[in-house]
Amino acid sequence: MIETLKKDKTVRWIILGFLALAITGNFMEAWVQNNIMFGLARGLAVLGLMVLWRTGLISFGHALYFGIGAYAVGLVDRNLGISDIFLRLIFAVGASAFVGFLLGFILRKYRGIFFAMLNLAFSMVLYGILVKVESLGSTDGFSVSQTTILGWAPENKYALFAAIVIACAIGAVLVQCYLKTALGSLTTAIRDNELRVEYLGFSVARAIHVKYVMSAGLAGASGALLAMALGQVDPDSMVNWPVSGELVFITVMAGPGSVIAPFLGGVVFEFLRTYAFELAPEAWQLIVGGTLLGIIFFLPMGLWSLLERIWKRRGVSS
Amino acid sequence: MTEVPALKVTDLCKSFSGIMAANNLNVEAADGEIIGIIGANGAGKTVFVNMITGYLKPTSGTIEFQGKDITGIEPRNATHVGVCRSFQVSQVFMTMTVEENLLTALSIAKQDGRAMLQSPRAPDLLIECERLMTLYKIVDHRNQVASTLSQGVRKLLDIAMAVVSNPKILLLDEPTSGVSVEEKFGIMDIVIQALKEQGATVLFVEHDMEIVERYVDRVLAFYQGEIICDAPPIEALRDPKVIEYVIGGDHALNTALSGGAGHA
Amino acid sequence: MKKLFTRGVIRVSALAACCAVGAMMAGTASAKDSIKVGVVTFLTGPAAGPFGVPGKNGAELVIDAINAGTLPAPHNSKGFGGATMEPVFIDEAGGGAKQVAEYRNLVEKQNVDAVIGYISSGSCMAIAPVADELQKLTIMSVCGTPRLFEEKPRSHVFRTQGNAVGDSIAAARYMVEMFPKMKSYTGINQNYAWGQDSWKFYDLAMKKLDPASQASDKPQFPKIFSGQYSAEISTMLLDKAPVVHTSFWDGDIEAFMLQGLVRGFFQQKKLVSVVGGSAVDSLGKKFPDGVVLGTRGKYGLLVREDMSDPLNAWFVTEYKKRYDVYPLGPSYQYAKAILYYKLGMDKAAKAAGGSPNQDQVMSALKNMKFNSFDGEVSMSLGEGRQAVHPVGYGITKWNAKKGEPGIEKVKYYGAECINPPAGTLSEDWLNQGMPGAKCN
Amino acid sequence: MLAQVLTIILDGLNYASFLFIVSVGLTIVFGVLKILNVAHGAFYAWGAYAAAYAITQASELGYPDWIGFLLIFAASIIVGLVLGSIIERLILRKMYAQDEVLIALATFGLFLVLEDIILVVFGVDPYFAYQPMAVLGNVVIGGVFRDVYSLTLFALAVVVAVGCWWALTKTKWGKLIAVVIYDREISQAMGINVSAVYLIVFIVGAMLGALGGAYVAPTTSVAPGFGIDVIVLSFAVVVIGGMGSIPGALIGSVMVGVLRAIAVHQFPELELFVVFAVMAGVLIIRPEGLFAPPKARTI
Repeated sequence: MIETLKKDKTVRWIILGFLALAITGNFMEAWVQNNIMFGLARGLAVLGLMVLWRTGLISFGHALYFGIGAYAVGLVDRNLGISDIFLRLIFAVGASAFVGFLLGFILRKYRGIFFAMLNLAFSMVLYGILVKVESLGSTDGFSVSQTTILGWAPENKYALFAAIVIACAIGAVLVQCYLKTALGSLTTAIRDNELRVEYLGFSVARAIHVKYVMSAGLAGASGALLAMALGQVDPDSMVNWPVSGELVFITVMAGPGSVIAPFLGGVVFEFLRTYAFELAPEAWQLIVGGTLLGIIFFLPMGLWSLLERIWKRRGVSS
Repeated sequence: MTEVPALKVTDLCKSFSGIMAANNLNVEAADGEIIGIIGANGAGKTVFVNMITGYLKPTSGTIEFQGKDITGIEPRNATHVGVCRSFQVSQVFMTMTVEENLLTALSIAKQDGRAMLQSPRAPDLLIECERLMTLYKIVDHRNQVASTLSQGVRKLLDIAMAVVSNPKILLLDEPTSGVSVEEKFGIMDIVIQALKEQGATVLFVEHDMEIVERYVDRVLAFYQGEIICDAPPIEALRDPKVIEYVIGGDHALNTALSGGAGHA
Repeated sequence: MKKLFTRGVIRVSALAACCAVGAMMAGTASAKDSIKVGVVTFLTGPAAGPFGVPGKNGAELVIDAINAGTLPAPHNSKGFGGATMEPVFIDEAGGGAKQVAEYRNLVEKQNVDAVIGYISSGSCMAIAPVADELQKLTIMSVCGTPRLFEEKPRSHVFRTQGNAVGDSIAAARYMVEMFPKMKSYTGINQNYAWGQDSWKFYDLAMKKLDPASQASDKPQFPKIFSGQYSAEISTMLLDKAPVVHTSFWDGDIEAFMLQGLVRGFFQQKKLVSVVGGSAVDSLGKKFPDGVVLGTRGKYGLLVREDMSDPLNAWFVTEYKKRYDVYPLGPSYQYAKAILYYKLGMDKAAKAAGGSPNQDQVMSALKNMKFNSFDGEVSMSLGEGRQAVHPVGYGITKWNAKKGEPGIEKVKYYGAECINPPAGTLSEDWLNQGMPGAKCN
Repeated sequence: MLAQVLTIILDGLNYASFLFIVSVGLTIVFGVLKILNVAHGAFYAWGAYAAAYAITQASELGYPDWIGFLLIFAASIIVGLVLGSIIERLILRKMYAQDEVLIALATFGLFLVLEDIILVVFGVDPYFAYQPMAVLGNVVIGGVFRDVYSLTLFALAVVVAVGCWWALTKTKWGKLIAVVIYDREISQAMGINVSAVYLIVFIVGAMLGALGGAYVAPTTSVAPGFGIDVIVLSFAVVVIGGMGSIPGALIGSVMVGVLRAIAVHQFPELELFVVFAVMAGVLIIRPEGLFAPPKARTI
């Protein structure tokens, strides 16, 4: 496995790219650093959604796991005073993956729009609870204290930035490894033909369950990192349905082409929103929604396919 | 033939909201036997295949495989015990190449956790894939995406994928449907040749009486959910009930017989 | 065709990248004689019309006047410590996490000198820790939750609006004085910090002021911006309590009033609206008479006719002239926050003898007492960061002569009558029975 | 006690009527076009704005208050016709071959765009078009004042339900639609103008969405963000009833409406939770919803 990994071009690109990002991050303007940090954090959730999408499934409710991750960080901070990034991530990923594991028993039977909608229903149940329960902060949510790394409280955001870059790189490499295994190659196989997979002797439900738990864990990590980067959790920006919509939006915008695409997509989305907000504070949704439509129409395989086309053209002409 | 039969079906019934799609089916098949299943559309052939491979649960009756009861088994468990099938409409991974299709199938067929965590391009799998592609004569198409294959080649791929786990019993649902007349015999030659090498018991659903006559040891004729004839092909194809309900009239009979004779 | 399109996309992306770089560079430049301030208010969503836009208008009016030096004396010096303010307006709609992201962009991308604004208590609670972390002077203008300064000490946050405790105690005092026979009360409040705190402190104050009074066991807490209150209205109509307390604001108060009106709600129930001022103008003649109404200070309907204070007179006149409507509570609140910033800048500039740094401005702002458009404001709570000021209530009565909404029996409660002394938590003070409250 | 039960039922039915009118359009569009239309929320908001604008203008011009009822219907028809035909012809028609979930995402993009165009067209100030509600006054039922307007909402829901039932089962168009629902390709082969059926169904769906908004407009303040909560609510109703089923939408609305009313009266803190818990519960037990329409065999 390690041998094949060494040869894997994508893994090399991930390591190089994220390393470069981690280094240059220190010299970035704070807001650029912030946007990249938010974008990468969101990219982790998108990565999980991309694995599901390759399997032929789209979830309209992954804000559920995103929110569980974020609230897990908030709650262990508020109730147990845990500020360490590793502990926070363990709690967040553990909680979201566990819920994903439980709900997976139900969801693995569903496909298409039913899968999308049942996820939405579950995420809205959590939203309904969070909004109404005062001890969980209701509509306001609550703030999250600064993150420490193994007892060290960094003075500026760069440490967290670097940590997020590393976490995302690890996530990307792991998912890439997974996709390269036989189990991972079942993603396309299941999307293409479930019946055949069953008759080859593999339980489609179980394969989907594995992917679902994985996507839940990734979304949990994503929400946790974003909560730490923002220092705030609340139901409307973490759990409500437009958050799920946004995640799917980024997934489609990025395209299923590569495990790097979700991070690219996340960062592009963050900048798109920032500029839309600045350009037209009264009509920023118009720009975001218009972009989404444009992508679905003209780039159905996402931004990544555009990059691939450019690279290919270069390869041919030179 | 004193040992237990490879497949033993006893009093198998299946009804869909009162309509009997399978009525008291009793079949035995020995190791290495090749059996043709014939019948008009809606006679219950595919229902029979679907029940044996676990796609449909029978209403009553039992299915035994090498003496083990496999009634109502999940499709994937049917595969595990060694009962595999192909499909009337080829069920392959349309966006993958021929090679990827077979590699995916092979890595699943290995049935152990370690294999699933390996790359599907592991050396042993590549060798096995090469062998299958050669055996089924699809090696020239190895890098072609399945959706662009001709019907015949796709059928071959479909069958090749069905045999990756070396099944003891293979059920082929209309292996030549949708295939051009010129290709038919070529395909069946390849398939039967390959399967004989494996020593598998084969049951295949077929409309073309020429093919039935040429390749099978025994014929099961279906009509309205019942088996109306179970005999060697020469006998079965002359059975008046089979002629009336399956082959349909003198014309068909004559064509079938003369065609069959011509090839024989 | 496809090729052409791809090429087009590439060019556009390249252009966008150039713009991005350009914008980054532009963001960093800022001259000394002008300051850039982020002004955050609702520009979209249901709160934009009744709160966000009046707030923005109030801010714009006062910023322009200060830049030109046309405010009435004693605030008629030009500029903010001599500098001209260039406001950057930002939308407050969306959740707290989104606000935090936008706040970071304001501070780190736009490099503003200060941030003024925020209407929702949810936004304020989310922004405060980030403001302290980024060490950017931030003046909250409208939000009301007392938790802002009672949960944690803040280093860079100020608030020029009195908190929900004062509003609620004043409401309770008014009810006990004016309607002593109405002993039981229920409430309908939004289920977030503002609504929860408003109800909690109203309830506490009523219990202390009139031990015989009793709260309903089914106060309603619908989600903010839900807009449909038919079932809630039924529940309260079935409730025996004659008094209904509400801290609804934004579009919700108007929706609630409209739905209550046709169901005879206001003939059967005495409504105490802590901040219903915005609905009075938008609903006009439809707004029922007899509602106990507050505006969270000497704002809006309460002081519209009162031209005795020159600052208020100027504000009402100029606002009406420019926007053709009367200023509402949020207009005053934003104007006040802007004025406060100006006074701090002026004082700090004078002390420093030039452009002051942020620390100098903050120490000038702390514990300041000043006269705003709504009268005297004293930054006496929260270690000199939280304002107290009088709060008044009245009873609505349509002014048929002028064809305008009117209000009667207005009573003001002084800052020290409705706020705990510095250093005491509001809840403790109320539980102790409000010792040392100075009412006249 | 009795009064309270009666009140809960009336509150529930009132909310159910509102939900039904909004969600029936969504379910029809899903049944025929197989599109989960997120932009339905935008039709709702557009209907509300158009009606509120027309009513306030008419009131300022001195027309009698009852004219508002005409304007409500006129506004919904115009909004449905204009937005429905533009969106179906220019955008959705090019997408039918795509994955249904991707189309749903495209309608999410449309929703965002349409929401903000509202701001550009109508501004951020809220509209109050209370005239139609005020003119009908109130009546005492179960010891509680109820507004007559809400009761007419109930009547409207019944009219819409009966109308849909009649149109789908008794008219030529209804039969055509049934055929198209059953199998898109076969009906095309039979010479049915499927494209026209799609357009008309989408326009009708849009009109019903707009009608929901327009009829609700007089009861509330029509402000930006009007359509956002309605989307998931109507999703819940449609999913509970079975996507594409009109009786399903009816039952779903009544279930959600009554349960919510019970929650508001008895357990206010469960109000939001209850809707989606029911949705999740129904999906787990019967994923196709309580009344799933028949499906053509695909194998």
